[in-house]
Amino acid sequence: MTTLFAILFYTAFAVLLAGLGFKIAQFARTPAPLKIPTTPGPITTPGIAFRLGREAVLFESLFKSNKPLWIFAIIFHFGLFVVLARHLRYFQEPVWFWVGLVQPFGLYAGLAMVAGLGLLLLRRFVIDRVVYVTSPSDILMLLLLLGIGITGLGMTTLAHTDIIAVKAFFLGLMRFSIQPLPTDPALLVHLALVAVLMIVFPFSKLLHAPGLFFSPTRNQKDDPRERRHLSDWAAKLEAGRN
Amino acid sequence: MKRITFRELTPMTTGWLALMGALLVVAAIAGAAVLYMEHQGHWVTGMTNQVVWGTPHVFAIFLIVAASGALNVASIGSVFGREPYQPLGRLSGLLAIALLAGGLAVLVLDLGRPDRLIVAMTHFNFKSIFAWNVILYSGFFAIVGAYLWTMMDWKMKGYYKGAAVTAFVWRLVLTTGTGSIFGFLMARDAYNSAVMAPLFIAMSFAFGLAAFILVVMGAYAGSGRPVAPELVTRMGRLLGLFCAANLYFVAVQHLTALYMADRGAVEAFILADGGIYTLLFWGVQVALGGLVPMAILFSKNATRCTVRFAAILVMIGGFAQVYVILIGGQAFPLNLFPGMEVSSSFQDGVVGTYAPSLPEVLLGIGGFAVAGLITLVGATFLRILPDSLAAD
Amino acid sequence: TGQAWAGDISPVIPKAQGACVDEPQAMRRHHFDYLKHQRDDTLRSGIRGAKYSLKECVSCHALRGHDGKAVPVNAEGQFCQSCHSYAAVSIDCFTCHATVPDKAPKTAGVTQ
Amino acid sequence: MADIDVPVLGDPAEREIPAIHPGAMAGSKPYVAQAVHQEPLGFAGELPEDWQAKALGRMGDLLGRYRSLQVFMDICVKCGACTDKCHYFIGTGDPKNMPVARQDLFRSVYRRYFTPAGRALGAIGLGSLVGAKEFTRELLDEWFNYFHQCSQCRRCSVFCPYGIDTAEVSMAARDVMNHIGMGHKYANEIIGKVHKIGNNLGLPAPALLDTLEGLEEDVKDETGQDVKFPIDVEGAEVLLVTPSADFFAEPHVLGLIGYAKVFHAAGISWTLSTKASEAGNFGMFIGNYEQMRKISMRIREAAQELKVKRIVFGECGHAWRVAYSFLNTLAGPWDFLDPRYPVPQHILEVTDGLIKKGGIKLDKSGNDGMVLTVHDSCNVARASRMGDCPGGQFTIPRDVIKASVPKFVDMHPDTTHEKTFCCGGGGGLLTDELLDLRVKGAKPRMEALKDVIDREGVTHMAAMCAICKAQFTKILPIYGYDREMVVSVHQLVSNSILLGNND
Amino acid sequence: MTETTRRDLLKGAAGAVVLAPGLTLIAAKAQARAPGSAASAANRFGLLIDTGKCDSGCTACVDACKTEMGLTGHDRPATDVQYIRKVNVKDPATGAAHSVPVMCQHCAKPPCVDVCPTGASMKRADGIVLVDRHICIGCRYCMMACPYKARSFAHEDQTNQREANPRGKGCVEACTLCAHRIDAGAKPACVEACAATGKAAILFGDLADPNSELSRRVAAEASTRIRADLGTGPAVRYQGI
Ligand code: HEC
Ligand code: HEC
Ligand code: HEC
Ligand code: HEM
Ligand code: HEM
Ligand code: SF4
Ligand code: SF4
Ligand code: SF4
Ligand code: SF4
Ligand code: SF4
Ligand code: SF4
Repeated sequence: MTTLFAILFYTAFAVLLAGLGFKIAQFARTPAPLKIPTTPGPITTPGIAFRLGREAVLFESLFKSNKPLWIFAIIFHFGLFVVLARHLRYFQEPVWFWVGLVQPFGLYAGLAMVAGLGLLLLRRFVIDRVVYVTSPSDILMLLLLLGIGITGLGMTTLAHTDIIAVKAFFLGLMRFSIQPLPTDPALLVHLALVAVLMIVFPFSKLLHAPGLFFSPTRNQKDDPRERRHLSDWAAKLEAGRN
Repeated sequence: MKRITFRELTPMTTGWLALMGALLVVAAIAGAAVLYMEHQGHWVTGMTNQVVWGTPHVFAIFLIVAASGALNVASIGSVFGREPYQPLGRLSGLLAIALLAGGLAVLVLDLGRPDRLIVAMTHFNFKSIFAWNVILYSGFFAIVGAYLWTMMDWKMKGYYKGAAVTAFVWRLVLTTGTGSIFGFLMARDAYNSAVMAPLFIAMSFAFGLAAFILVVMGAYAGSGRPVAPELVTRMGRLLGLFCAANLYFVAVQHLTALYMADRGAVEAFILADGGIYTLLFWGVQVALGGLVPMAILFSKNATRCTVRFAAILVMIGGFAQVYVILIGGQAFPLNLFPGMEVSSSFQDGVVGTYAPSLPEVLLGIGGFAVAGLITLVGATFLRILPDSLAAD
Repeated sequence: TGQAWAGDISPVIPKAQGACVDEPQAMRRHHFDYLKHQRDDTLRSGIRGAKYSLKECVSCHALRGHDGKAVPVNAEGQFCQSCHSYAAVSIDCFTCHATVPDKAPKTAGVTQ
Repeated sequence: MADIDVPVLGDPAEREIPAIHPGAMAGSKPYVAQAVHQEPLGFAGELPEDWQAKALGRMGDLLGRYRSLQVFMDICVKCGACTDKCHYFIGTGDPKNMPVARQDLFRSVYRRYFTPAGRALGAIGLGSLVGAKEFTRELLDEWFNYFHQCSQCRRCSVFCPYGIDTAEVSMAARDVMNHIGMGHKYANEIIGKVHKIGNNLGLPAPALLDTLEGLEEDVKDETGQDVKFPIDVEGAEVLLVTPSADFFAEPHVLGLIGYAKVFHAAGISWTLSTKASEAGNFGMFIGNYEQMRKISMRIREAAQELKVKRIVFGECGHAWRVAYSFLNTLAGPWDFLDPRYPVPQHILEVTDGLIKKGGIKLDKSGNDGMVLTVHDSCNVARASRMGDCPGGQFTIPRDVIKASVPKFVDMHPDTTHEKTFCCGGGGGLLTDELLDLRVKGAKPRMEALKDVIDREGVTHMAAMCAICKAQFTKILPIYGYDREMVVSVHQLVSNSILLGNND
Repeated sequence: MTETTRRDLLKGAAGAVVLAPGLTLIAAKAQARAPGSAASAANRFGLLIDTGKCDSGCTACVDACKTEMGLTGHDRPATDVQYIRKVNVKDPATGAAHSVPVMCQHCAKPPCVDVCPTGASMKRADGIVLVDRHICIGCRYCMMACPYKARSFAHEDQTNQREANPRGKGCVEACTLCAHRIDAGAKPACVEACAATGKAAILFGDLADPNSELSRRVAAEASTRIRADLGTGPAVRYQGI
């Protein structure tokens, strides 16, 4: 079991890193030939950082468009964020101070995350417009995260696992020294699903996390009259112009 | 047929940034004060084993009581169908939530073990009026939240009336509950009385409306939106009425107590020889916070300016009132051996000394900042304020 | 897990002598639940002397220093703390509870 | 117009989201361009045998050229936040008019042919699992229909948590279709006219001169002032580029008179140009950078030839987007113009500045009896700016209107500023065969208008876009209102401006 | 704990109750409960304090309590913890003076328990009123409610706690009637200390056991309870005031 999971996680990590690296490089390299920020928008660089920050943290546009969805999304993502922050403890020694501080919120964050996912899933079955645009992969994605969340919560509340050994396993992986992994079923399912998540991440809509920061309607300054914006391929068209 | 258009406040204007910045700074200072107090322990505050609730509780109770009163305007508009008040219902609901949150924040941050807040929300002793209050407060958030939703989402219109009535009843119960925190304390001569509940309701009406008037005037002046002067003076007259009710129950409170022989000592303490408490009672609570504003508000030529001034006086008087009830009541010694002279190493038989310490006061002010932040953020991101309150 | 722990990968947990009140594997996973359960039993019902007493944990797991005095169990590198700092678990038990037994530690060896 | 169901207008504050009616607009499509309109623009004349390969090739090109397209294809989470934001969906209930569903026509092809998961699963027939679809002829037809039911108004992008802009996808799709001979007749015909004659309406220079002379006479008769309408005047300070509708159609032309009066009153020398006698740039509607650039270059040439110091654009929404956001990119740099002025300027920026500095004087009584509201044109509102600060595109027109009329009222806040609803005729859809769509798409705007008419006694709605004005003059009567309700902003200025003794 | 042992122990406890009447002679010495058995409602522990025997200069009980419970002061009388204090009572009419040790009265109807929001203040089956400091949030409402001012708040970090009395900053605490000693069959520390001075002013015993010395004396001699008018039913009785 230990070896199997070691191989699984090395593979998953490789896929995640390569896939995500490729996608981000692709997003970054693809030129944006025209200025298309949604206006009114910021006209300075700090303004852009602030806009993206609001979108990433507060989901500002979503707030404008759909309050219930915003609440569900916030519940889920904030829960997810805290859960992930809390998980950092498995991968570092010594553990950062602030990671220690969020530990007590794991259970509540986990519950929030699962509740948020449940509500988001429900939406996919009851709102006719959302049903229409949903494809099976959208539902599978939510189920996958739900599976991870529920097994995780199971470990936090009912079937505790040996945290020390889990951490040793992961620290070991990071130092190429394989340590035994406890064989509690909840843990094994949790980890297997996490590996699946890591593998599908670069090929799925989860790309929205990095993608937001590359979205030209949000990350461009509204200054086309002040600064000439010219992409490489467009510049080539100018050869021989007066 | 005129439609009331509700519009968000415009963020990032100079005034908005200044207000936001100021509120954040005050809240941050309060946060620092809390860290200091929690790290050192409560001995750095003015609170002792005799006066166990201090300035933070004065602020908290003031805010909580005002919260329930701030809902008045919405209730008058929807439960009692007074149209001029209807456009202000949303602000009234938001302010109620904000004040309550500010008050609770202060209360929670003064706990000996604020890290165990979750315990407070998962362990209930149903005999405790305090535990009931936890439920009443959470319920207040939920119900006023729902009420706001019915005001703001047309699809929820059908539930508007129901939510309004529920909120109205709930907040009466809530203030009763807050008053009963004191009313049920048979150990303390200053409290143990049924009149505490109606007294707190009258207080809530007055403080809440005063706070509401100030916020409305501030918001409209700040955002350059028009307000009809008649609306202000009308609210002012209502405030005068609530002040009178408050004074009436204060009179009942003390007169009934004077009638009971065993309360003589504590009454003498508050009314005659309690030093600072007596001064606060007569000078600030009764005169400055009751009689003067009433004179102003019922005068024929009340203006926007005088109403604002009166509302500020009501707030100050109310603060003194809570201070006298809370701290004065605790400072007066417990009576273990009636009729005897007592002394001990544990301050038996002496008037408890209490002097507010700076961190406590900062924490309390932080409660106002939290309430202000919630109101500002709410009115910035939600359609809370009518575009215009001008008469047409 | 009869495994040689590699220092920087796993925590070094000071050993007590004899046997724990329960299977070490079970203790690793569940000691906090046991303690919590017992805590309520002792405090609220007055049940004394049951298996998972915090007093008992301390009395076995507190090591002795070179001076012969017991070392607090929550000190850096000591029994409770060795795991808890590794797993980033902070417990407030020892803001109240004594960290050394009133009497000399029952079984534990000397710290390095 | 018997065959159009005119939507029933509700209350804009209490708008129901329609239930979905699949296929409701499946039949709505514009005419396909003929080879005569396609080939001069360098597009395929008709659909070739291997259209699919060609289309996929072009898609690949565009994905590599436009970050917007690549990112938008990957990151939509199908949250549905945009679904109820499109006026065409609100007006028709056709689920394919929900922005995300419209994108999905494109995205399903992207997934099938450009993503590993779609390629792998698609190959074994399980593409639908990840929303991948074969690019069939039927799907191509859907593309043609539904990408011509998007006015590229960007309302959806305001509400999408990632700013996904369906307009970008529509543009890309139209470009792909042009490359395989499935062009849109109306748009491509017009682009052809711009290249040949200089403006969208195909007004030749003599006709233009004639019209302008007529206008000078009219204004003289009306005001007694010698207000000039100069054209091709070398050395003028300002080159005014304005949509060609301003030369004759009402209420557009009343706006043009307004511009002339403003320049006259402020003493600014200006000129039109026969070469650049069109502000509009339909290159944007078909998503073709090269066309857009070619059309823009005329303005550069005209400015250089006429040796002007400033370029000012007349009232037009998409024209202003191309001018404000793209002109510097497409035809810049503008270092030969006066650096004290932004390039280009909007006529409203000029007028607003003059009003505020006292350079012109207005007398509101010129518009007595009028109660105005304003329609924020979508390309002005969400794709460009006026003035120095974000949001100037909302305050400047309102300031000018308020300075010109006795009473102004805004429509419901959900339908103004960046949340404004398209008039229903933008994005190259202003063609008669799409009238049904245009009427239905105008529903949200008409609701908001009806609301202020009923409650506030609004008599007129100002618009600052040639397409909006044209659309409204057509649509208003269908909804039972007077076509003259829609006015140019500068028409109001024209009515109120004091000419002559201006000192 | 496995099921069998628990059941066995309960049986043992039940047995002890049944046996109790037969143990009259040594009843004054409380029995150590069998390990694993719960405090029983068959007991009602209390004190009888004879103020006549108590001396105003003596603080042996107070000191013993401090040692037993690990209470360290900081020379800040207003905020330092006191489980037991000496109150000097003087009748202004007669000039008669007493020195009275006052601690938690382990009320039968404790107001502190009624008001506590979390249930941290609680009454054990045998009548001992305790603060479960694991769930005390430090709100101090119980201190507001206690008519005897019996409770203290830990105003600062604590060190050198005794094993038997874990205590820390931010919680409210009070006399536990030395529950840990009672459970082990011993008398409260203050009672022992007073006996050691030779004054033996404090008598500990089981009020529920009619044959205990405490019960017999309470039945035979006049005793009062502080503020009996409040109806809290203290388990601490006083003689001589
Ligand atoms: C009688 C002595 C004794 C008592 C009492 C005792 N332990 Fe232990 N404990 C031990 C010994 C010895 C070991 C090591 C067993 C081993 O590693 O095989 C141990 C191991 C453990 C472990 C596992 C550590 C590891 O290295 O894997 C934990 C956790 C633990 N004890 C917690 C507790 C707790 C909590 C209590 C109190 C409820 C407690 N112990 C009471 C003696 C005791
Ligand atoms: C073998 C490692 C290990 C040792 C030794 C150990 N613990 Fe723990 N303890 C843990 C882990 C791991 C957790 C947290 C599990 C989690 O995060 O859900 C924990 C959690 C706890 C908790 C619950 C904390 C909370 O906030 O939920 C308490 C209480 C606790 N331990 C007490 C003790 C005490 C007391 C000792 C020493 C006598 C001790 N532990 C020794 C590993 C250990
Ligand atoms: C604020 C003080 C405080 C804190 C913090 C505290 N306790 Fe206690 N604990 C007590 C008191 C008081 C007792 C009662 C002691 C008695 O009656 O013997 C007690 C008793 C116990 C008992 C039963 C007595 C024993 O030694 O077995 C257990 C088990 C226990 N606590 C566990 C814990 C654990 C685990 C934690 C941390 C998560 C904790 N406590 C934190 C105050 C505290
Ligand atoms: C910068 C980080 C991120 C931002 C700003 C962000 C934002 C959003 C927003 C606004 C939505 C749409 C609302 C909704 O449908 O819930 C969304 C949906 C979603 N997000 Fe994120 N997200 C981020 C990171 C992540 C990560 C790391 C994951 C998963 C590991 C994730 C998983 C999801 C999922 C599954 C959905 C779809 C919910 C549904 O199907 O309804 N997000 N995200
Ligand atoms: C390799 C990576 C991961 C490891 C080793 C891991 C391991 C664990 C363990 C051991 C627990 C139990 C915690 C406890 O008992 O205190 C847990 C809980 C949980 N995990 Fe994971 N997990 C991983 C990744 C993830 C990911 C990616 C997610 C979310 C998408 C997730 C979601 C959760 C949740 C919601 C809980 C319950 C709440 C909590 O305890 O924080 N885990 N995980
Ligand atoms: S709002 Fe954006 S992310 Fe959500 S479905 Fe629409 S396009 Fe996709
Ligand atoms: S750009 Fe406008 S028309 Fe096109 S889909 Fe978005 S909202 Fe609809
Ligand atoms: S004396 Fe006070 S603390 Fe003790 S039980 Fe009675 S009310 Fe509670
Ligand atoms: S301080 Fe503790 S024991 Fe007292 S009432 Fe509050 S929670 Fe209960
Ligand atoms: S019974 Fe114990 S805790 Fe109570 S006063 Fe006496 S010694 Fe102190
Ligand atoms: S030890 Fe005995 S005599 Fe001394 S003070 Fe205490 S009760 Fe009185």
